Amino acid sequence: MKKIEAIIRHFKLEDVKNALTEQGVQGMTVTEVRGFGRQKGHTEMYRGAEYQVDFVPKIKIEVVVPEQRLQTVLDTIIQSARTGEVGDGKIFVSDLAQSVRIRTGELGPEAL
Amino acid sequence: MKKIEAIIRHFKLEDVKNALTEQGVQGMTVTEVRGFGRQKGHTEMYRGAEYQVDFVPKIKIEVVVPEQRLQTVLDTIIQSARTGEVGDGKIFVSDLAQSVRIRTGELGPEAL
Amino acid sequence: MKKIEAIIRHFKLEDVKNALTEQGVQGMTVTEVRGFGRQKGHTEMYRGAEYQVDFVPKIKIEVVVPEQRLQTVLDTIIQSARTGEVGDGKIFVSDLAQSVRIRTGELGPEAL
Amino acid sequence: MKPRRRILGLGIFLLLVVTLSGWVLNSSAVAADAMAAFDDSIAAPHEVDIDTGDNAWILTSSALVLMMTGPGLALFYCGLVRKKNVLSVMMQCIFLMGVMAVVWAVLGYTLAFGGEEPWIGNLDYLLLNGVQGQWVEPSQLSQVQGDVHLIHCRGVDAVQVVPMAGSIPRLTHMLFQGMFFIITPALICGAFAERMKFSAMVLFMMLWGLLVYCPLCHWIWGGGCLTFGGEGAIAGGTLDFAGGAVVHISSGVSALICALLIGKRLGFGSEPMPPHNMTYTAIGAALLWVGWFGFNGGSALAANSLAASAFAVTHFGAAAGAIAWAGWEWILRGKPSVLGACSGLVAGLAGVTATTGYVQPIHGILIGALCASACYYACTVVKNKFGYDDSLDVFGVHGVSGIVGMTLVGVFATRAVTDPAVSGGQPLGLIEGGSIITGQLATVAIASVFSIAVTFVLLRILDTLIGLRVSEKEEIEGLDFSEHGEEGYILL
Amino acid sequence: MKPRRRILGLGIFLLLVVTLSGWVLNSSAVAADAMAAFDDSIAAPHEVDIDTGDNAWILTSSALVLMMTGPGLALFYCGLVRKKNVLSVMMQCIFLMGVMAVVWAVLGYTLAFGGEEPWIGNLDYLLLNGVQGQWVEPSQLSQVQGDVHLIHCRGVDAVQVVPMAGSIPRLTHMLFQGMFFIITPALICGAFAERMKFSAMVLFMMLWGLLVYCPLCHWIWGGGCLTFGGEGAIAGGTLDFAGGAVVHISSGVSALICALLIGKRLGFGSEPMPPHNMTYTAIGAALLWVGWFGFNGGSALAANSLAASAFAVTHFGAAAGAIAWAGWEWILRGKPSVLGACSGLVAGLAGVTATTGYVQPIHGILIGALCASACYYACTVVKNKFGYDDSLDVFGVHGVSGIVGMTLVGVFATRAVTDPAVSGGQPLGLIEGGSIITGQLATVAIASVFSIAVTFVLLRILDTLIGLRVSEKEEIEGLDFSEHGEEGYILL
Amino acid sequence: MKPRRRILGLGIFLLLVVTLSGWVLNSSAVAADAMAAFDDSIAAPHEVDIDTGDNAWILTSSALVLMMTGPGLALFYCGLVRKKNVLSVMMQCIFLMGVMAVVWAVLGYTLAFGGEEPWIGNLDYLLLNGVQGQWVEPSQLSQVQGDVHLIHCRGVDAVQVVPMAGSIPRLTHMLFQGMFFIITPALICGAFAERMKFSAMVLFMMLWGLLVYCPLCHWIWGGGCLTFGGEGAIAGGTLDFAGGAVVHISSGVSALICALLIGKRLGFGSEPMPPHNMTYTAIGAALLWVGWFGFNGGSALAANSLAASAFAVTHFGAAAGAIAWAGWEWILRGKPSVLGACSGLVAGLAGVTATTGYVQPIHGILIGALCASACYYACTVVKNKFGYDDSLDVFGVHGVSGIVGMTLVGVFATRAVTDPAVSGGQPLGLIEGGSIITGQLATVAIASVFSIAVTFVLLRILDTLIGLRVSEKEEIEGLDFSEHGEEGYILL
Ligand SMILES: Nc1ncnc2c1ncn2[C@@H]1O[C@H](COP(=O)(O)OP(=O)(O)O)[C@@H](O)[C@H]1O
Ligand SMILES: Nc1ncnc2c1ncn2[C@@H]1O[C@H](COP(=O)(O)OP(=O)(O)O)[C@@H](O)[C@H]1O
Ligand SMILES: Nc1ncnc2c1ncn2[C@@H]1O[C@H](COP(=O)(O)OP(=O)(O)O)[C@@H](O)[C@H]1O
Repeated sequence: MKKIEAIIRHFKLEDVKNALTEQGVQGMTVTEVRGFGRQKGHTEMYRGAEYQVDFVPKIKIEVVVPEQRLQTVLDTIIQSARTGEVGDGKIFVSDLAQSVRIRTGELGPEAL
Repeated sequence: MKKIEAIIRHFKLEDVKNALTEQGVQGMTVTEVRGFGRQKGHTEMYRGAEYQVDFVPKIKIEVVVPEQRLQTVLDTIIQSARTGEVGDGKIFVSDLAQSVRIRTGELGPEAL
Repeated sequence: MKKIEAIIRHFKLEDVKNALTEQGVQGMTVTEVRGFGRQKGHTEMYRGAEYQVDFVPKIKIEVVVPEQRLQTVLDTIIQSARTGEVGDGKIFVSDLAQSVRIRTGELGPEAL
Repeated sequence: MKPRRRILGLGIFLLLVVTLSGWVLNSSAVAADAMAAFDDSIAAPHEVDIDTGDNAWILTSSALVLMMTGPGLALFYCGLVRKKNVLSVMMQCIFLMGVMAVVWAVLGYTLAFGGEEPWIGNLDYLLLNGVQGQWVEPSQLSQVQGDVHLIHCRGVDAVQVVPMAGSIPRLTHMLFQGMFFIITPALICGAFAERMKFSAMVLFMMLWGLLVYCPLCHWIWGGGCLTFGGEGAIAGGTLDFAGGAVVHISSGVSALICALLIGKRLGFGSEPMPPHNMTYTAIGAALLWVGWFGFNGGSALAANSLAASAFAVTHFGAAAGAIAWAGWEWILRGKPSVLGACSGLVAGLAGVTATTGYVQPIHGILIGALCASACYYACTVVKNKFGYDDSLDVFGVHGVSGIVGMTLVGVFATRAVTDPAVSGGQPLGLIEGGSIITGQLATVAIASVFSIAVTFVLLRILDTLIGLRVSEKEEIEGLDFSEHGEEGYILL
Repeated sequence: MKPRRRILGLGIFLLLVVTLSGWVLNSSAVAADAMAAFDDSIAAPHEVDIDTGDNAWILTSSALVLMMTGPGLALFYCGLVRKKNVLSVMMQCIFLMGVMAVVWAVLGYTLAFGGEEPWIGNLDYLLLNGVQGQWVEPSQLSQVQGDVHLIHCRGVDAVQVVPMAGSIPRLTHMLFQGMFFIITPALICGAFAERMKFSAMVLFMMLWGLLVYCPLCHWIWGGGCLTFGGEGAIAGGTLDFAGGAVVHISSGVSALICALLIGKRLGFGSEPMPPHNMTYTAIGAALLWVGWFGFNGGSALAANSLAASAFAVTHFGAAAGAIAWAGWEWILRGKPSVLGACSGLVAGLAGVTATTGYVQPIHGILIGALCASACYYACTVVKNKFGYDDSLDVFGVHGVSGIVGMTLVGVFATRAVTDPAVSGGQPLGLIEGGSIITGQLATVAIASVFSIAVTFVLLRILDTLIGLRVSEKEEIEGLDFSEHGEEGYILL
Repeated sequence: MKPRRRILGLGIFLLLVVTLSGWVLNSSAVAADAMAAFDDSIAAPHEVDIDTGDNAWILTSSALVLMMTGPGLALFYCGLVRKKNVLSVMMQCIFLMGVMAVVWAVLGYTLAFGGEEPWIGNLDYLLLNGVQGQWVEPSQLSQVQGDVHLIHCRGVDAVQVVPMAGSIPRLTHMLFQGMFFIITPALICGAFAERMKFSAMVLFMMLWGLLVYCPLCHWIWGGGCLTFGGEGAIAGGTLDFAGGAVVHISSGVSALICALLIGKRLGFGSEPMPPHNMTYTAIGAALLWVGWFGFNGGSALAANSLAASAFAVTHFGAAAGAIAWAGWEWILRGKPSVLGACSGLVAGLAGVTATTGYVQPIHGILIGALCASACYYACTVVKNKFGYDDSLDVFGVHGVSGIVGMTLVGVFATRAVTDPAVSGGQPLGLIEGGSIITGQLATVAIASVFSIAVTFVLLRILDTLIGLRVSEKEEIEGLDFSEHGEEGYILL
């Protein structure tokens, strides 16, 4: 199994979720994060104080998939999350040693 | 070392934390996440607008443990987080290359 | 590539970010988390009800770096996040199988 | 379950609509009847003028007292619960503003203030007849009862008749008192927060208002059996300026019964349940302080020196309460807390309520501090000892300070402040050598026992009929979603 | 784009500053001129006394009505949008409080209340001349027009002249009416929330106020062509006590045009756009209820029995509205929601507004329930059918209940309540055999058509000149940052 | 450290309790003494009537002014700090509401308004003697001093004596002025937000109130050495209608001293410290606007034309301030911000405060715009240049606009508005050829120097005794937990 972590734009969440669901992905976990990267933040001004917001709100999606579906899922995310402008985000893939479904105790791909 | 990520129900956090502490786990990190899965969300209605909430609030617990304690910890989490109904969550296990305690610079299992 | 996850103190975020930027790190992702560990929480009292807050607000920084920069980045984080008191946090390092830049589709270290 | 509930809701709602429409549409007819039934022996209506200053102040006070419930109490309470129940608490306050207002207009006001029978009001003011304005032909004018203000119309014989209560229109009196009919039940909501069924809450409050509040209000303020100095009044009657017994004891002890009968929240005692938004609680407390000026100051029913004095007692009572509670925390725990200051000011306010029109403003400081100290003890020591889950300390704050405040009237009341028409120039409190304290203690006992008894019976009946509590699953999920299908904050 | 906008802002701002300074500094001179121009035939000023009670009440009401816009409406609206636009909504309300106040002082009041021409006010009160106090030499005293109150100064011949409106200073009248000039445009903001350009909004509202609100206000309240019983009044004129047509129909139908012309929000219909903070919406609704007592009760322009009656109708209308809307949800969907209760109470309040000084308080229950039911239907069924994005249901709530309320005046209005100087002792509503309903319906039609037409033209012009909508990128980013450079909450 | 602090708190608290109880319980005795000490030469009390309209308005205004501190200022300020300090700011406001109210009743009022000595009030009103009602035997009636209202009691010779201040009870006067005694110190809290020790804050404010506010108030309003036209008044005395000097200069310049002596927040200048909740700040600003109507309008101490005029100046000053500040941002930075509009309206309000009873409402627009512009400059340019950490710009807003406003009284004041009993019919401001501006400028200087000096000494003393600042660790942790043991929001 592989764990895919995708950092995407906030307003793309619905699109990515729908695209993944269409691809048969049945579960995912989403976290609010803040990103720092090439996409610069912006400057806010409160009375006399200028203040640089370096971190941009982003969404992190975590999906665990069986090895064989990795590429499809990656492609789906890339397509549905892309706008073409700086700040579209990254996808990180790592190996997973094990997965368990708490309810049933099922292990491995069965647990997804 | 292994990194355990468990997605559990919100109101089970206290139970899981206590169970793990009893097993001698000394540290963990908790994140608010939203989950999408077999447990369906619900429908909210604001005036005329119906709106499907697909994401359910969940808690992600991250615990890093030495290899030998993996199974105990897994079992503890499964037991204390289970209700038996859809949506109890998953546990994902992955390998960890290194760990450091910032305060002391200790490495490996010592750092936990 | 390696993925570095550092759990640090809230008010150290600016310092760590600046230190990493100086080291040429171009991107990172930050999450609000709550930590449980040797650093004990505190007791709050609301009218008659005493209540133990076990979880301390922490910041999780995720940085993906090419293998060769791992040590520099680790050192930088350790230095800039350390106060020497219990609760400074941990750093966890794991292997990354792949990374993608959504905007361009670039893969591997190029994507960072 | 769902359909059952739906049907129930439907039933109640239809009942309400039908009854109301019927009544309302008939009201003109009823009015005529009522008038025809008047005693002929009364020759001409007794004309009085409206004092615009008094009317301005009581209307303003009415607005302030409504503001106490919403947003005041709604904020104070909703900040103290967990995030998943924040809306359910707000909904209780806001929906009660609606329901109790209508019940008051239809039936409540007349039960509380219709006639001066000892036990309960008559139906003279049913559906606001004899309260709202009337267009009266000259021939019928002699049948108009009570104080009225007449507005003539150039070139027309008939006249607009405005029923009066002292120097203000009776409508103003009805409105001001009606705001009390809203906040009193709303106070109780704190006892069963985070677990009571909304439908049961609504029914309970309607009945509680009619069966507990209205009688008490009638006995003490409406010329009933506890009227101070009234003929045949029990123990000589009582002085309760703005509701130490009528509002705070009644709601406080009823709240305790609710907490006991409905039971503890799941996880109470084992899980932490800290206030989810102390800023709301603090805002709410400040608004309560401001609104209470209308509550107590308006209870003079005029913008006279009594209103000013009551206003001042209120202010100093709140101030001393905040200092006292936070002060005890500072001494005993090392840190004064915001919740402490807020609880203290509310306790001070609730405590002085009974006393405001009878005691010296400077004594307000002492009374406020005493009440808040008693409440501090009740909420920290007593409550923990007995282990009941009066979730937002309605009994610990309102019940206790209502009782202490009513008692202290017997100590501090003075003819230097009290309306001479009430005091008759006689000494009142212990300090000036009076002995009204027996009446005060009797009233504390009567109000407590009566409220406890009726509340107990009501809850038992409702529990059998529809159940008082949401299911365990709904409680865990939170009432915001399970009872109202909404979420409080979507801040991500 | 940026520089263009900056220049535009600069232009508008300078224009404002220059014009104002010029005008203001000239105002003394103008005052003298104006006075010199008075007709000599008027011998001496007509002296009247100030009724302090009336003045106290109308000043209090003015404060309450301002509180309706900020924080009342600001909270009610901002809770309903998405988090990224929360400040933009607040800013619209707060900035309008500033801009409309100034426009009212300079030009609005005189257009609405200067003289009694049929179509629009004259410039007698330009820059508050003849509204604020004057220091008048004895020789010029004979030239002072209208009702005044004179304050003499010991040992000095000249006198301070206070222009009056009934028993209150004209300044008080100007202030009270000026608060309506703020909230009416602010209501419209709900229609185009989350997408309109701030600069376009400001310009639109200034023009809308002068070109839609002022004429309507003049026709109905300022002695114009819809004055009830006025000579040559269209269809006999209309009874609109506190703004069913002037405030709610005008803003409601204009809002619909805004929603149609500005277009839907990006993602409307496909993306969920749930209220981000229902607690704010509930607090706002409660504050609106409280403030509305000033809105309607103050419209009696005195602290008399009419004020009390209007206050009561308001209270019961809101109550019944909350019950009705939440009740329909309970029946049809199984759960009463907080948003339902809040929407209902606002619909009830908006609905009874027109009727408050003319109908019996007990009928307020019926009227409130009817209006809220109509609005419920409009917001759930009608809106979904047509698919326009009136984002916060300004038309569905204010437009619809304005229309229903104005119509129901024709049914329920009664001389038992109405100021006899207005009713002349004649029957008014259908129920008591009157026939004013024609005038009511005519006014509904006129106010609607007029508001639609002017709004349409204004928006078209502004769209061409500066564009109405922010860019797509800015809309996605949220208006808080893109228009104001700020963030609503930093809670991490 | 902890035990030391605990002991300290305990000490203070006990001191307070003991002193108060002693005083309060003695107060009746004192009252008798005080009366016995009266000069026999005064034959009979001077009876005046209560004007209910005036009383209604000033009571309402008192409520509004309290609302300015809580929740108004509490929200305005707490939104501007970081989340971890939100409660500490609220606590300062709410606890000051308690402490300052008690200090005012005990000692403050008499120091400010007792007698007309040039430098400080006498102790005639100590513990509210001669302010609250009295029950007086006929034989002692001749010894009652000052204006009073007598309430007789049927069949009893003794009489209830109500001390009066003009047409309102003296209690009402005391209450209204007492609300100023709360908000003025509360304003200062903005200067040292996020770092001052709570205990030091409480002690400082109590002393500041007695040693800075009371003298200033006495000099300008209490018949002291700056009374306008008073015999031997410095520079002819000053016109300060509602507190340009007494409230805004005093708090503003003291705030600057606090900021300088207490030092910058950790990380000031290097770390971003953006407002954590702009919605609170906006709500607070709107509530301040509404409450300020009571502040300024109530300062007429009657519901007369002067109240209306002051109300109007307030409204237009706020409006113009909001437009001006946001306008400058729009021009200079391309975007008008919510914080800009809110800061501007507060600056406008603070600026017009001194002028409200003396200038034409239409000039309020100009004055508000000028003050807000000056404050904009002070907060953006001046502050950055000098680099002090006046965290919430108390000096930049209140200090600056207090000074500008007091000066502009000398320009715009006119006998067309000013109470003729004050103006004596003479020209006042430069515009109408008067020359009161010298007195205005003298007062600005005196109030500034006096406040700076006393504040400086007080802080130095307190710093030595108990320390002004929390520890570094506590500051990083946030004052909510370290000082009060609580958390603002638990939204997860
Ligand atoms: N090295 C990294 N490690 C972890 N997260 C990263 C890294 N680089 C970028 N990110 C995340 O990806 C987001 C997008 O990256 P950015 O450089 O702004 O744009 P792009 O991916 O289009 O080049 C960042 O906001 C951050 O959350
Ligand atoms: N493939 C997946 N990858 C990541 N997280 C998942 C995945 N599937 C489920 N989850 C997480 O687990 C939670 C529970 O899963 P769900 O399917 O609802 O119930 P169950 O685990 O009982 O079958 C989800 O809310 C989601 O957060
Ligand atoms: N075994 C663990 N797995 C995951 N996170 C941990 C673990 N132990 C500690 N942490 C995280 O590290 C933080 C700091 O750890 P703590 O034991 O308090 O201090 P220190 O690192 O100085 O010994 C904790 O708050 C928690 O978030």
